[in-house]
Amino acid sequence: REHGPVVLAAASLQESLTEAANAWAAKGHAKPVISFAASSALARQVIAGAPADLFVSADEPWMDAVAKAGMIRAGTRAILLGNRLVLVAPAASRAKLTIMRGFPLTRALGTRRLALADPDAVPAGKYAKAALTRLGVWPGVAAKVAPAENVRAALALVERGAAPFGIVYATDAHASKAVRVVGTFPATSDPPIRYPVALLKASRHREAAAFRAFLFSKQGRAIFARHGFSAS
Amino acid sequence: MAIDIDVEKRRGDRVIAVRFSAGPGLTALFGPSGAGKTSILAMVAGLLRPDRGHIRIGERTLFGDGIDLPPEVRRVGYVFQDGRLFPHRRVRANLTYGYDLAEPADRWMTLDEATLFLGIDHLLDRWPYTLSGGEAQRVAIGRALLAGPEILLMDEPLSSLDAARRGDIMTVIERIRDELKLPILYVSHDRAEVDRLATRVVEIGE
Amino acid sequence: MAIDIDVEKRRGDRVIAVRFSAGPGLTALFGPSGAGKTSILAMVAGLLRPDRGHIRIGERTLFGDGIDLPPEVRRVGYVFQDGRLFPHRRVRANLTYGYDLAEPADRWMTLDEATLFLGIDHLLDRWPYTLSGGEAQRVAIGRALLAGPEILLMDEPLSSLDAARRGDIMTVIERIRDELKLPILYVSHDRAEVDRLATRVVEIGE
Amino acid sequence: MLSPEEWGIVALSLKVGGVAVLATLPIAFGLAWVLARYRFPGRVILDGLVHLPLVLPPVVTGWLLLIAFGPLGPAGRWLESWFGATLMFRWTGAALAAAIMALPLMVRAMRLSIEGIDRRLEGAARTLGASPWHSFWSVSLPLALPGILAALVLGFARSIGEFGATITFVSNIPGETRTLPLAIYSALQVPGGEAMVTRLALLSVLLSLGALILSEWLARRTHGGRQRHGD
Amino acid sequence: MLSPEEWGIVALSLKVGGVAVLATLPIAFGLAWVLARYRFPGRVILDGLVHLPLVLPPVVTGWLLLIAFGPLGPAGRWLESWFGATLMFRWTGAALAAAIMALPLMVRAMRLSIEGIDRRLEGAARTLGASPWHSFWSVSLPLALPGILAALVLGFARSIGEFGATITFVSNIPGETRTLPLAIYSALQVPGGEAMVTRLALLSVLLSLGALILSEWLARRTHGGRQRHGD
Ligand SMILES: Nc1ncnc2c1ncn2[C@@H]1O[C@H](COP(=O)(O)OP(=O)(O)OP(=O)(O)O)[C@@H](O)[C@H]1O
Ligand SMILES: Nc1ncnc2c1ncn2[C@@H]1O[C@H](COP(=O)(O)OP(=O)(O)OP(=O)(O)O)[C@@H](O)[C@H]1O
Ligand SMILES: [Mg+2]
Ligand SMILES: [Mg+2]
Repeated sequence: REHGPVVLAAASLQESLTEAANAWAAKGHAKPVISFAASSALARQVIAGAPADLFVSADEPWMDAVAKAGMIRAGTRAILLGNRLVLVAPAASRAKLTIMRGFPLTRALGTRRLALADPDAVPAGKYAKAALTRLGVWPGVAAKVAPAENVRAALALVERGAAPFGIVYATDAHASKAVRVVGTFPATSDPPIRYPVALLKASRHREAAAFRAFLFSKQGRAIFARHGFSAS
Repeated sequence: MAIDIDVEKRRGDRVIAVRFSAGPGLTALFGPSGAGKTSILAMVAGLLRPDRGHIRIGERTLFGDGIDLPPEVRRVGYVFQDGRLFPHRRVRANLTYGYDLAEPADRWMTLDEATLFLGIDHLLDRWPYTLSGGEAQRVAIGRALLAGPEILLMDEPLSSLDAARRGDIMTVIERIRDELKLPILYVSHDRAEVDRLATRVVEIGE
Repeated sequence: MAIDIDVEKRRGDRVIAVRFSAGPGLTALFGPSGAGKTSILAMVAGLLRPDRGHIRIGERTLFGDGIDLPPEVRRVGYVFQDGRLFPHRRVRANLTYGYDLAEPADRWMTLDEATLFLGIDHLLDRWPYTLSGGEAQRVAIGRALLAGPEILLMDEPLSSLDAARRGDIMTVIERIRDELKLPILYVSHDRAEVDRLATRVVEIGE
Repeated sequence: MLSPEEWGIVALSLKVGGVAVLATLPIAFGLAWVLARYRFPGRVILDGLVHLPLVLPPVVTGWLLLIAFGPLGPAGRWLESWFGATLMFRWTGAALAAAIMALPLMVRAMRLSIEGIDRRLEGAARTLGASPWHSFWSVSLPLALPGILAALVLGFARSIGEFGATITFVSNIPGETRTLPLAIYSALQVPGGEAMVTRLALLSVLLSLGALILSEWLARRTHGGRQRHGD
Repeated sequence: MLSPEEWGIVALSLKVGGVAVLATLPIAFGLAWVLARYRFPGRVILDGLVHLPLVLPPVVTGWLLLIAFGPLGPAGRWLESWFGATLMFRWTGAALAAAIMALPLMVRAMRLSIEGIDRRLEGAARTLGASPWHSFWSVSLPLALPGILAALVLGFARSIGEFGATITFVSNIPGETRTLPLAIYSALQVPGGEAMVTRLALLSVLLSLGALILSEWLARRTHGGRQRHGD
């Protein structure tokens, strides 16, 4: 039994990409084998010479690292998706905040903490830090963050009431019943939140390029849109 | 002090049953290997629970009539057949273990006296595993005596000792028997020992 | 077969030094507790390395002149002072341990013979920890004999046995000594035993 | 050689690991004792519970801790209302996570040693006048020392390496919960962070090597009497 | 009760854990033996190396494995050219990661038991005609059995829970490297996946409870002779 191309994908794509793969398989193709993990772990595997076909990273720096290691097939790198950041609070919270320059997040936190993915390391955290910096809020908040292992862990901290606020992807907030979206960060963030994709040098699967193309197709984009991702 | 023992105990597929009373002095338990001598001492010491019966020493009931005193209040000085020195304590600490726990008034021998007649003063700083068979046996005797017991249980205490040493220790046992008037239960297969020490002999049958 | 021993060994702060030759028969090692009797047996068995000297049995050099045979080829049957039964094997498996390892031609006793004169046939399925002192001692004797050794080392082998059992086993030791002509090194403090069994007595001094 | 920040991380790791192991020691010993000495209904369940943190992925353990000790959790509310204490985002929470992860290793090591104790020695102590309690302290406990030392080493090493439960439960707060493994994780997430990872990993190794040497030294200091000899 | 996919995950976890523990057993025993019995220069270093996977965050261990056993790593290339074998993205790689993470626990447990062996019994075996080798098999090894059983349980439980090193080294490939903890991780990534997480975590617990019961049964079957009695 033949299997489909091997896809290494950022964990935050788990539901959407699985659905896309199923749709692709429904068209009579062999079902792609997808491994979801942190972009950093996947990128390191690619750099170590892993026999994979496609890499979808949650941010550009790791795709850059893979490219620099010469592991990407020329001309196949492209932006697959975009995402938005949102400020969330526990579902029971009554907090009201409008996200804008200098908005009083620090005061709203009081002595408590802001949950986000590790701002020095994890893509979602880095984006959050950049967004807050641009809004001039970061200096006040910096000492009050609770850096989590990944977005999901940050979300869990809010869900469990351990943190009164958190910053996560819109896609995550979208799917959780235990949190409430307080506000959405402007789409024009810098750096933009983008998921790059590329075919890998090690790719041997004949349908790898076709699956990549399917992700960019109308059907593919519709699936991602349904999960709250924005087209890039 | 009188000893009054009437116990029954199942071990494996056989039952050990004995019954005897004895006045003060040294009672030798005599019987073939496997007859149950060690089991009886263990029951008197409180390390083995009789299935039924009673054990009385003088006025005190150690076992029976709903009583089952824990070993530490029975005040028995037990010299085990297999030594059982504490491997993690040096000879000195083995000897003083029971001594330190006893009420000062209950002690009737000092460390110096014990090491002297047992000939173990040069061994005080040694670990038990470095002792020869006879040396370990003497330390075990000393440890039991130093705890200031009211009754002595001795399970072949002199088996690996040379005649001279044996004589010395027997003299001490005689003194304990006659001057301190401690009852002694004594297991030995050595005719000479039993003839010299025993006030009476109890046969433990197969 | 003749025994020729001349060894020296430091143990702690004292030195054990002996030197004796003996013809065939039973050589009793006699000496006070701590004199070094067990150490000598251990050196003959190959469990303790002499600091210098030699050990010869008949034509074979076990130690010395650059030779130091490992214990398993020395063919000694060692009855330890402290039993040392294998706790993880039942009595039967303890007895057959050396028997199964010996060349069939080297064996000179069967399991049935051994259990019969030692009176341990009812113990074959027991675990060692359930044995009484004397029972364990008899199993240890049986284990050593069944390995078909060329020399016996016996460290107070009869110390916890009653007179009857002792007599039986001494009869067998005499047969081994006289019929099989095995040299025997024998440690005992019992005058009667030594008088009856010993071809000669070697004094191990303090 | 080390930056002040790195010193801080090392000190925090030592504090978290040390407190975790020392606080767990008596509890783990108690569990080991009960599992080694008593047969009772539910014994396998207790044994299974002790092994749980080993079997579950650490993140799940951290998640369970969050559910129990978070501000909405029962244990968390109880701590808050009775002691005004919270473990959330505190080094004490990191120590709790490390302690729970180290528990199964510590219990097993001590249990092995307790099962190896010759109980006849406890009987001997009793005939010499020792209460069960005194016999425990003067005989059983010292005889179980090899297992206790092994438990200390294993537990400390495990604490020094604990990552998943900690970051999930108390997140990665510099100076409060960012122990060595969390700092390593952060460095590992950044392209090109390998040099930093190596540096911090070496620090971890040195810490635990120190603990190892200390334990060997302690074992040697006390081993005299326990030595088994070949005659 | 379980979906075919869940069965697949359980079977894979059992395979990975079982192979990891059984393959590691002799190596771990050898290390335990050497550490318990011999004093040599570099002994502490060896001991430290054995503890390494415990001390380092699992992710770092996984990363080191990736560097060494990846297709471009020295060990990986050697395996490839000599055996045509690769561990990348394979269950064998997951087993390697689990084995390495279980190693320190297994070595310690067995070492404790080996240190507890009464060596005079080995001497007795030799005088009865046993070569060192035979004495090892017939005396030392059976006497170390409690430690070996403990090592099996600890190692298996650790393997069943291993996450960080595995996902870092061999990724999260369904049917090949997605063991229970990785499946749990995947479920945790999905908001509202808690029910699935609970389900999978329960499966983990059941597996290790099974191993626990099996080991207790084995211990009871063989413990007769080792029992220490209170007289
Ligand atoms: N756990 C047990 N299972 C079966 N039998 C046992 C157990 N413990 C002891 N026995 C048996 O009980 C009997 C009495 O043992 P005990 O140690 O009291 O004998 P003893 O008279 O002291 O013998 P010895 O003079 O040989 O030391 C022995 O036959 C022994 O085998
Ligand atoms: N490791 C050691 N350190 C110090 N002294 C030791 C050590 N091992 C043995 N000895 C001493 O060596 C001497 C000889 O011991 P050995 O066991 O050979 O005596 P033995 O003649 O068999 O005595 P016994 O008749 O009491 O069994 C003893 O005094 C003993 O204390
Ligand atoms: Mg007896
Ligand atoms: Mg001796």
